[in-house]
Amino acid sequence: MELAGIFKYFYELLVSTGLPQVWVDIIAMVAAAVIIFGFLAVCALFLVWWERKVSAHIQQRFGPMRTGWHGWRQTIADAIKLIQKEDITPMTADRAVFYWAPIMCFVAAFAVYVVMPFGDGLIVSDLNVGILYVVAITSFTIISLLMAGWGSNNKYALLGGMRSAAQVVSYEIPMVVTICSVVLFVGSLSMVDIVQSQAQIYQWYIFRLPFGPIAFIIYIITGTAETNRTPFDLPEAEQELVAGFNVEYSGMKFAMFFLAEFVNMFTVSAIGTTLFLGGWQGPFLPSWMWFLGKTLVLVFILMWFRWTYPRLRVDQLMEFSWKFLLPLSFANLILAGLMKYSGWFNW
Amino acid sequence: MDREQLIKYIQDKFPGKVTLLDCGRVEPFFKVELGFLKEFCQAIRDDTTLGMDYLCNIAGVDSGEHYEVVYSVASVKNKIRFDFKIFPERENPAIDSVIDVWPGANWYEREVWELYGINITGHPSLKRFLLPDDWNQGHPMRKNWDAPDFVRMPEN
Amino acid sequence: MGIIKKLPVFLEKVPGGGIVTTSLDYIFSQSQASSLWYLLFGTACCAIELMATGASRYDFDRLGMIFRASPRQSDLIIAAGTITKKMAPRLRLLYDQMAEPRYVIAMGGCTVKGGPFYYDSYAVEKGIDHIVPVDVYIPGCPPRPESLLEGCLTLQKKVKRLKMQDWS
Amino acid sequence: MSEIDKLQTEEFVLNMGPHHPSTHGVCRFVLKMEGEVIKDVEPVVGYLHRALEKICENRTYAQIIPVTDRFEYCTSMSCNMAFALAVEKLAAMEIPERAQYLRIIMLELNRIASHLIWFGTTALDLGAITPFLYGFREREFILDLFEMTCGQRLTYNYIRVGGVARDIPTQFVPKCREFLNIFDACVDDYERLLTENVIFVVRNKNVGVLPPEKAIAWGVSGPALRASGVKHDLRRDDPYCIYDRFDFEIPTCQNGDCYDRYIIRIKEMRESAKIVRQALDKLPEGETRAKVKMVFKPPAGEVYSRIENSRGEMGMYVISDGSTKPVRVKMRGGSYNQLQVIPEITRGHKIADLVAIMASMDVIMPEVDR
Repeated sequence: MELAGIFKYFYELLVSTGLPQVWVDIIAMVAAAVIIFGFLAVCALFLVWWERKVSAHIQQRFGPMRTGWHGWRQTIADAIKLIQKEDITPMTADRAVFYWAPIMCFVAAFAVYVVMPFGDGLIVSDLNVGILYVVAITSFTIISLLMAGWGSNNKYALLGGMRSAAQVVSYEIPMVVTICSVVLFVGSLSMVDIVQSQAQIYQWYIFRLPFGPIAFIIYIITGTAETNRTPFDLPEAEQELVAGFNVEYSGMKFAMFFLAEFVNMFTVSAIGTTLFLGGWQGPFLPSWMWFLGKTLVLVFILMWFRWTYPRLRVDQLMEFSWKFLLPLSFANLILAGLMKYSGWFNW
Repeated sequence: MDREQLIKYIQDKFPGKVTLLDCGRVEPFFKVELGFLKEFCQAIRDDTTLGMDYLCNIAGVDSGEHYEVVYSVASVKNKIRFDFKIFPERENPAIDSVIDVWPGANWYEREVWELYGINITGHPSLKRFLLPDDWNQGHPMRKNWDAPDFVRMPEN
Repeated sequence: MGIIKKLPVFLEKVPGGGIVTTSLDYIFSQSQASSLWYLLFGTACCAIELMATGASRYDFDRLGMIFRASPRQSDLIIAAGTITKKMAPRLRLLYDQMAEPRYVIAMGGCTVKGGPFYYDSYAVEKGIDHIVPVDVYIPGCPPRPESLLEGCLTLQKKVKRLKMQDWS
Repeated sequence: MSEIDKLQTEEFVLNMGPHHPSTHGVCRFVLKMEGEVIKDVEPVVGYLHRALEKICENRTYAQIIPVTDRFEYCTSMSCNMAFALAVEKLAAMEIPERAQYLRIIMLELNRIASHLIWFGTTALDLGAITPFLYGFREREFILDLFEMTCGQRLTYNYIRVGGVARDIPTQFVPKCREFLNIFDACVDDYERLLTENVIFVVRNKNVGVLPPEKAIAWGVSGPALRASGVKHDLRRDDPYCIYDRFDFEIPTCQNGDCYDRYIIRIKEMRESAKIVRQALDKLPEGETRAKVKMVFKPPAGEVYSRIENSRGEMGMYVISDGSTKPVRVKMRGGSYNQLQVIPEITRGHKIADLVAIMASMDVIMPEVDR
């Protein structure tokens, strides 16, 4: 069962009604936005629940048990509760900045999915600058964190915001350089092209690049740093900065940050799947299942990190990025270029 | 060095200034003259036979009639321990600070100052310590202290 | 907050609106009750029992209760441990910073009535109900994790009875 | 004058606490910072000042034992012990053999329980949440043992003047052995989680270095002092109870940084288990409490007695005037001096290091505030 066929059928049904093309496009776009939003909302809720269960079982507990079977309704209850909570804006806060920060975070987290290849033909828009767009949009999250830190007019929040800015400046670079090494091999920025160039398992870039596994590990590390998760969760380090940038947020605004964090985690895993693990490519099962399966495995690895490792200190984080990851990723890029040029590994 | 030797050593070293008190079965207690405190502490710390480099405790005492401040000192190196007391005056009690000798005395002295009202001359920061910042009910560890909302345990 | 509070008043006038109101009440109060995030607020002995209750054997997470470090995001203060006169204004401040709806559990004898420090202590606040409104009292010094869980279940019962009109 | 010169810089004062996740209770730090770097720290204490000493002045000796429980609730047994020991010294009491051994078993089990709390909170403060739950998992075993002995999980009121409150139940010894058998493997587990974890090591090595001379001068004791390389343990140097009959090591380290303090405590847990095992082997039969009169009046006198608690030297200074109530009880806890020395060793570090140092010192606030 390929979902792409179903969507195509509905699209053709829409065209056959004889509406002008502009209206067809608009309706299709809105429908796509709604579907993606719905999918991601459900996905984020599921991931929150899953994270709680994973953490619980790592720690020899059960996690949520009393709201539904093994607590499946737990995050829904949390979401409904957060909607009901009073929405506090501190008196000294910079109101506009404080108000827009979570919205921006939320929007940026969702906007990436325009170019996400969920399956064979399941992509909203196959931009020819796909991966560049992804890199650009994911950095938006940081601006929102900075806004939240500044707008709250709270010292802890400010420290958290500043930390996140510093963190992203240092981690974006090795990430982009690593992505470049993949792009170099593909010869295209389009997400669909990237996926299609790794049709067989030996063509996956984790195996095909000269130091594929290392590139993949660099990507995962930088991805963890991008999503502000342990061991890089400095912006919201609970034990140092209470709750970091979102210390003053309550109710719905906090829920936005909270959900955006999990959407971002999914994003990072999905991009990792696309770049290194062959995206939706795979035998027997429908393509979207392969994509989801691979992504969830990566998500699980991110969760595993979180519940195992302590947190790095802020200067050590920088040191690790600039002194270790950056040279390594550049070396990887240079080697990839040499390989591509010389024609080796060109299977 | 056992108890008898220690008593003899200290009494020989500081004749007239230090007297033995009969108040402990195990460790010897001495009484030190009020003005002699800082000098005494310096001496017992720098003395090689004693080497009292470790301050265990400073406790203020209000026995009802007089104030006392008890210093418990020990030597990590020589494994000796003893206590000594000084008796500040009842009116305007004041003692010298021993922070220069043992920096760890800082908070103990602040506590004595706050709870007993014994002034510590030479202490760098005599600020509110354990009690609330807006406390204005005097020095609660004194025996005759009382306050409106202070409920005593009923005798049964 | 405002709209939701007016909603039942409006719905009452619509025929059949009562059903909507009561089901909304049910959903809202159930979700509130099963997701009581507690503030990480422990001062003394009871805090250790609070930690133990959060740990593997008793596992607060089963009830959907997780801790938040920021008062803005928590629904519940479990006042675990002695509140001294110096600490009392801070407790009030934390309570004020919390978003409605908010609840307080007084855990342990000290927070209920001063506990073992009722007599002869010049520094202990004799019961936190002088400072913040308390929903559930849990006696004990310190209460066992089971009694804390019982207290939380009692609070859940109380929350589940809540209707939209009662929201402040 | 360019734009940049006109900018003014302000001192960034951060108020950390009294309600803050990593201050272990209710300590407040006023930090003067330059960006993330701490220029000065001022601990503000007293948020848990419960006037225990004033309360003790109006209680009989038997009534004081439960009050001491609250002095340091992570190791209530030690507090009971310190006070009972002081009064026994005052009254020159003979303690039955079985009581002595039971005391040792309880003290050492309590030390393990306390170190497990420390282990959990340290990992938590550094951002690792799972070790916290592992530590508490084993702690529950010990609490079960205590509970079957005295009926409480945290405030035991078990060690009394003249012995212990009651004999242990029959299941205690087999249960305790069962626990000791699994415990070494558990400690291995903890070590696998943290000891060689790269992040944990870089967070702790060379952070908060406390040289031995400074440690002694500031009155630091216990594991923090031994981490600086001073082999000072009151169980050896000033033996109380019957610690001189047991064979155990006193671990020391050289650097005195946070990592060494971690290593020391992990080793101490193993040593404590060793002591408990020996005590269980030698446990004699007999009375568990010396004859103490209902209206207990120790002779007039003063005594300062100290024991080695899991956080350092715990001292009780008791003045008796021969009546049923003491004139003065002064409690001294190890955390008092360890919190005092934190500003000294924190200057120039980052805010995250303050959290690590605070955790490694294992400061617990009731010991400071009382």
